[in-house]
Amino acid sequence: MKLHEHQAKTIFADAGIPVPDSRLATTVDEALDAVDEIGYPAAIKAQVHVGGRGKAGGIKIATDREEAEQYAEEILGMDLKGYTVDSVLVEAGVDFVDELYVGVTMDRGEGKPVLMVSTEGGVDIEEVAEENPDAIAREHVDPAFGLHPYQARKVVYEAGVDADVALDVASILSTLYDLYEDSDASEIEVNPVMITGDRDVIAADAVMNIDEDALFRQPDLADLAEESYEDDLERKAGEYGFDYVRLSGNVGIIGNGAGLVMTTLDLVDYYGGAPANFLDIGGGAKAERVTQALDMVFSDENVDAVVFNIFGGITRGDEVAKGINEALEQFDEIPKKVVVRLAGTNAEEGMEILNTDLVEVEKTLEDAVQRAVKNAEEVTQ
Amino acid sequence: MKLHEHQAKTIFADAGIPVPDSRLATTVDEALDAVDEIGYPAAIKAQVHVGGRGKAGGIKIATDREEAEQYAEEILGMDLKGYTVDSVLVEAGVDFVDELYVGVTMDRGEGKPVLMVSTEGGVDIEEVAEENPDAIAREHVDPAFGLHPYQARKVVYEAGVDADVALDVASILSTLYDLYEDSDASEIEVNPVMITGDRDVIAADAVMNIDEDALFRQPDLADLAEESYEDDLERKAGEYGFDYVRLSGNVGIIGNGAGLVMTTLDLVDYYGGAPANFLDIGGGAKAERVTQALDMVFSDENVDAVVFNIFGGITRGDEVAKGINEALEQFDEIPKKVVVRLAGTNAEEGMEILNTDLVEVEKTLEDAVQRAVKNAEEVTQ
Amino acid sequence: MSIFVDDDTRVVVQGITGGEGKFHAGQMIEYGTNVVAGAVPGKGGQEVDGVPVYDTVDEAVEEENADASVIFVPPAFAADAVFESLDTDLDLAVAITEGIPTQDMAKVNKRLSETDTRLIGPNCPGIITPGEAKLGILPGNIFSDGNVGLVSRSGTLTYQVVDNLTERGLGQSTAIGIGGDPIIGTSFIDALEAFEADPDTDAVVMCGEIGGEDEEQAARFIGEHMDTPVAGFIAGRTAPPGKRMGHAGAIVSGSGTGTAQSKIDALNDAGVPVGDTPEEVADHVEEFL
Amino acid sequence: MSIFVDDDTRVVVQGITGGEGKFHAGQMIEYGTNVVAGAVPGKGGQEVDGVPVYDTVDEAVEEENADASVIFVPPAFAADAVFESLDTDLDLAVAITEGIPTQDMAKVNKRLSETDTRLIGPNCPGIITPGEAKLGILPGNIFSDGNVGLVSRSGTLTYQVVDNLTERGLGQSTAIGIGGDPIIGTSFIDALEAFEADPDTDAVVMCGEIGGEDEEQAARFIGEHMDTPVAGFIAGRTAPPGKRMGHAGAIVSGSGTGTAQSKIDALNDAGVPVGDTPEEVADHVEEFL
Repeated sequence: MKLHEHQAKTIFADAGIPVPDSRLATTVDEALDAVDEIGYPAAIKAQVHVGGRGKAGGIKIATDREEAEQYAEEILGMDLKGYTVDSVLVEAGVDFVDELYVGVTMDRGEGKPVLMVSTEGGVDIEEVAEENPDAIAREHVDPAFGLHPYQARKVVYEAGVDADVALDVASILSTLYDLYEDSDASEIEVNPVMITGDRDVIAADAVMNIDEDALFRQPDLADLAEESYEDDLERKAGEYGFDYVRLSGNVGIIGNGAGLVMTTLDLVDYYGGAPANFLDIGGGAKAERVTQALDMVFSDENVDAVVFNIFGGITRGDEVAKGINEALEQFDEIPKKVVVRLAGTNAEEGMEILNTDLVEVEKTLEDAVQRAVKNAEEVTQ
Repeated sequence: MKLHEHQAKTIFADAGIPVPDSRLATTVDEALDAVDEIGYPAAIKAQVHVGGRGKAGGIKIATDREEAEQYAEEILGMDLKGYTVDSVLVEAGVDFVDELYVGVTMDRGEGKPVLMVSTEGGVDIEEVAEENPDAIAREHVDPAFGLHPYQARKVVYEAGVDADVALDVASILSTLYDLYEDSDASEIEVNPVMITGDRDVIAADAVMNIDEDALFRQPDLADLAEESYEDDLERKAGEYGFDYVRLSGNVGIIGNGAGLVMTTLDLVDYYGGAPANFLDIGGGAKAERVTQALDMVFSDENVDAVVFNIFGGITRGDEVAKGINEALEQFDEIPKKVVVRLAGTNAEEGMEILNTDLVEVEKTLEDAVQRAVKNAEEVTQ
Repeated sequence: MSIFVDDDTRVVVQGITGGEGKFHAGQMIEYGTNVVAGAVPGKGGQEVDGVPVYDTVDEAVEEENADASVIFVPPAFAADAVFESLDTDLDLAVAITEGIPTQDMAKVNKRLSETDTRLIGPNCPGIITPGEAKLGILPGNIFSDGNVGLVSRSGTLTYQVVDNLTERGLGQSTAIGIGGDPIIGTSFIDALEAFEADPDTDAVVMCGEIGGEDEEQAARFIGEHMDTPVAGFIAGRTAPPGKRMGHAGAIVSGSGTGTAQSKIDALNDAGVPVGDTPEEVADHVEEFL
Repeated sequence: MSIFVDDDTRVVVQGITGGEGKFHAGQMIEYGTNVVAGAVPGKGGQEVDGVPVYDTVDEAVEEENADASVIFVPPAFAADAVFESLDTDLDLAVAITEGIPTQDMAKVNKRLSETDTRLIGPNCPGIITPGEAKLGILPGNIFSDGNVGLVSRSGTLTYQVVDNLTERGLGQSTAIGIGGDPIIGTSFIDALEAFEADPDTDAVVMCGEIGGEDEEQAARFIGEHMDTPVAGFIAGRTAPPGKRMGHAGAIVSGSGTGTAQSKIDALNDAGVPVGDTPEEVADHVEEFL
């Protein structure tokens, strides 16, 4: 779960990490009030979960009030890679002479958190990682002991950070690690850390990704997550508790189990269609979950046809069939054609229950997907 | 550094461990006010750092106001193994049906904290350990991971604690371990944990020993330590920052380095004397420390003669000699005879500086001790 | 023959008195698994389906000689349950629980490096040796005894592939779901190594998915160390970068590592045919045998 | 010959720019110790007594091939400094610092079980191989080259005993102060084992004190595994129970374990004569040789 920049920066500031003075604004007037307080230059930054905000026009530097107004108008409400910008962070511009990258993430291969520092900050760190991996210094942390302070220093010196700011950067990195642990983050990143002419060290950006599986013990962050949805469908999926990912195609996909749902998406693509979403109803779903899942997919106006693929282990085919019937019987007209394939536990019982006036039925995964792809094609033709 | 029972119980209560209702009282009137609030039966407990308080008459149970007054009068001001009782804890009597022992301490052989639980609570656990070691269940904690909750349960079940209170006891034990870690304790012990007829679990006593070496990061506990001295000499040693232990003999001992000072004590005993104290002035002591050390030993009215034994490594013989001269020159008459032995770094320079009108000088440890023992004997004869 | 579990395996079920634990303990017993004990704090002395329940894993081992555990414990308490089974020196612990915080698993991973106990999972369907023992939630009825080993990061995808195999009469030696989390106990390589050493496994199916580099490493292992033929499948070809596809571990990084293509390429380089559909995987296995 | 350190030992001094570190680094160099670097965060690029200072131990190893460290770092930061030297895979780390919290040392102790680096101390005077190398704060001038090994929990008591030995012309192969804390890196047994294996150590002096059971264990080790004769001394015969006698580790427990008598008995049982005075210890050694 990714926090917004302004949320992460508030957490940073509370932990004692220097961040630029900033205000959140949802209207142009608020943005102007903010720059009046903060002064110029001021950065106007779109608060959306999109990589490369800057390049996409979501970050502008205003040097006077006129520019501030213009940029706030431009950015607020703009469409950034499919997301509407509802708010901007108005932030004091930092007069920097150097930019660093610092981050903490989980190295899943090692099964350990890893600290990363690079003097090539301010650019896409993943490009740096690919083109010049030696430019990133790394230090693994033993998760049983937690961070030893010397490790933060070691990785900062190894990265070649200037001696006169090295201990300040190490101190920020230590604090970031504490936050990483305390907030069950999966990733914390500051890119760039700016070094000013006065040799002050400031976190100019802030990325925090929280482990969704740990939200049960992070109530404050779970609240922030609520504020952090940017899409009505994502919000709905969050409320229902579904694993859901929205995609750009028109074949809606519902299934049980992440691997099987991914495979269903892949087959839609393989047979020439385009998946509209990933939706996993999880194990042991009862009728109600099935109804909610269909509601989700029908709510997506991009969806032209649906494939419902269940391989029952804990999940029982008859329960699923009951849910599908219930969900569809409420419609006078079924909004989108639904192809159902049931296999595994109680699949035969389910097939018998299914109201075939409302759905199409296929026996194999491959056939079901092909039929749904065809259904979608018919709608768009 | 051992906390008083009432201090430890306050910490327990803040951490959510059930303790009996109690009030601290320094006068009989306060004690009576306390029992009036708490009711009967009430325990009147001397707050001194002495083992076996109960047997020595430092704990009494009052069943009415008359008894309460009588016991408070008896206990307040009493001499308990050499310590004067300044305050009592007045505590609600617990109607218990069972007593347990639970504790957390450092197993220095293993270099790991160890949880201990026994159903033979309420008696001297060290006797239990000796006579029936199997009656104590033990579980070591890996200090890098800290306590896994299952471990607290495991040791409680292993000890044979009744099933209906086992999880409550495990929960107390978990909290004790958290306190152990958070407060840098060297030992936390509850003996007894009382089980009431209603199957409530209550910490009826509370022992907390704090690692003195960790007080620099435990400012609140360091403040409690201040309140916890029970002897003017101990308090003075604390203020001076000396390692000091008061003993019952009459030969005052000053030296540098724990092992050498202990050896000096042992030799005093070996040559027929009785050491009055352990006083280590530490490494690299300058003249001022020497003066303070002599002040300490002269303040002890039990001391009849002094031996001052220095083997210089970092400590310089000339500095020590200077300090001895300064300390003694202020007296018209030296209060007790001082035998000095200097060896190691700058010992010869020190011997030259020493004012032999004020002190006696010996070349070897053995000779110095024998002379001091003789000096002490002369005083007592 | 089989790997990791067979009908001698003596199983303790952690969390046997909970809804899921109770249901699946029953299913395991019905399948013929040697379930000798349950372990649930505070429930010692009870019985579930005739199986005695103990307060601790330690007692279950002491009293019933359990040598493997299956863990059905909610995420908040699951890491503790895993530590308990690792510290009790079982041969095997199978953690079914989905949703254990990753930082908890990093600590478990450290502990794993200090013990000889094998952990399978978490967030996995478990392991089955058809006709002998089932530790987990896999639907026993779709499996059949045979000589195909199967290892997969996904549960239902495993069932799909097994179904395709079984339909063609291709039975399984052992099938293992290693789990969909970023940090897991048993890796592809661990399972492949065991299958390679198992004289009665004549072909292996490996079902991977996006995220991490386990499949790439497994591909190298296959190329260098395996004579047993392996057929592959990789789920998540259409997954966008930066999105978690259900499994906590199924995520293509922003920089494009962990993609399906990278894994397919690595497997192909190691001579492993990768099916475009589950049916095609079964085709490949049929060709091997 | 010697154990643990000799004139090939390449020493990095952690905390070399502090008062104590600077003074003793100078003393070590004067003694002839091969001090190749200092390590102090934020002081990289400086020099102390001609020794280059680095920001990290890692750099000191990289640039100067240091293989041992001596730690003069205040208690609050000392455990971190020990971890740094352990994690840098030095052969030896000697922690002089007194007053490291015991729970910090418990963590260090765990890390020690995972590394091949030897730790001596903390709260110790260090180690000296007379005429070759001195790592720590021992006064070099009282030592002389010879064939008596010495291991002790105490600093000044060591000097006392060494003085008695040297006065009689009994030189030392190596003398080690293992430290007076409850949890230390190198135990009596570690040192005794090394002395036993050292062809040029012909007798050993072991100075113990109250607290813990190291001496008792060492006595058993001597009885079972040592041919080299050992003379003993135990400080703290007159210490009352429950009181910390200066050293954090020098405390007789309330139940009476860790007493001097228990240690003396154990040593006597192992055939080790225990002196009543330091002079008597020297007498015993003289008899051995």
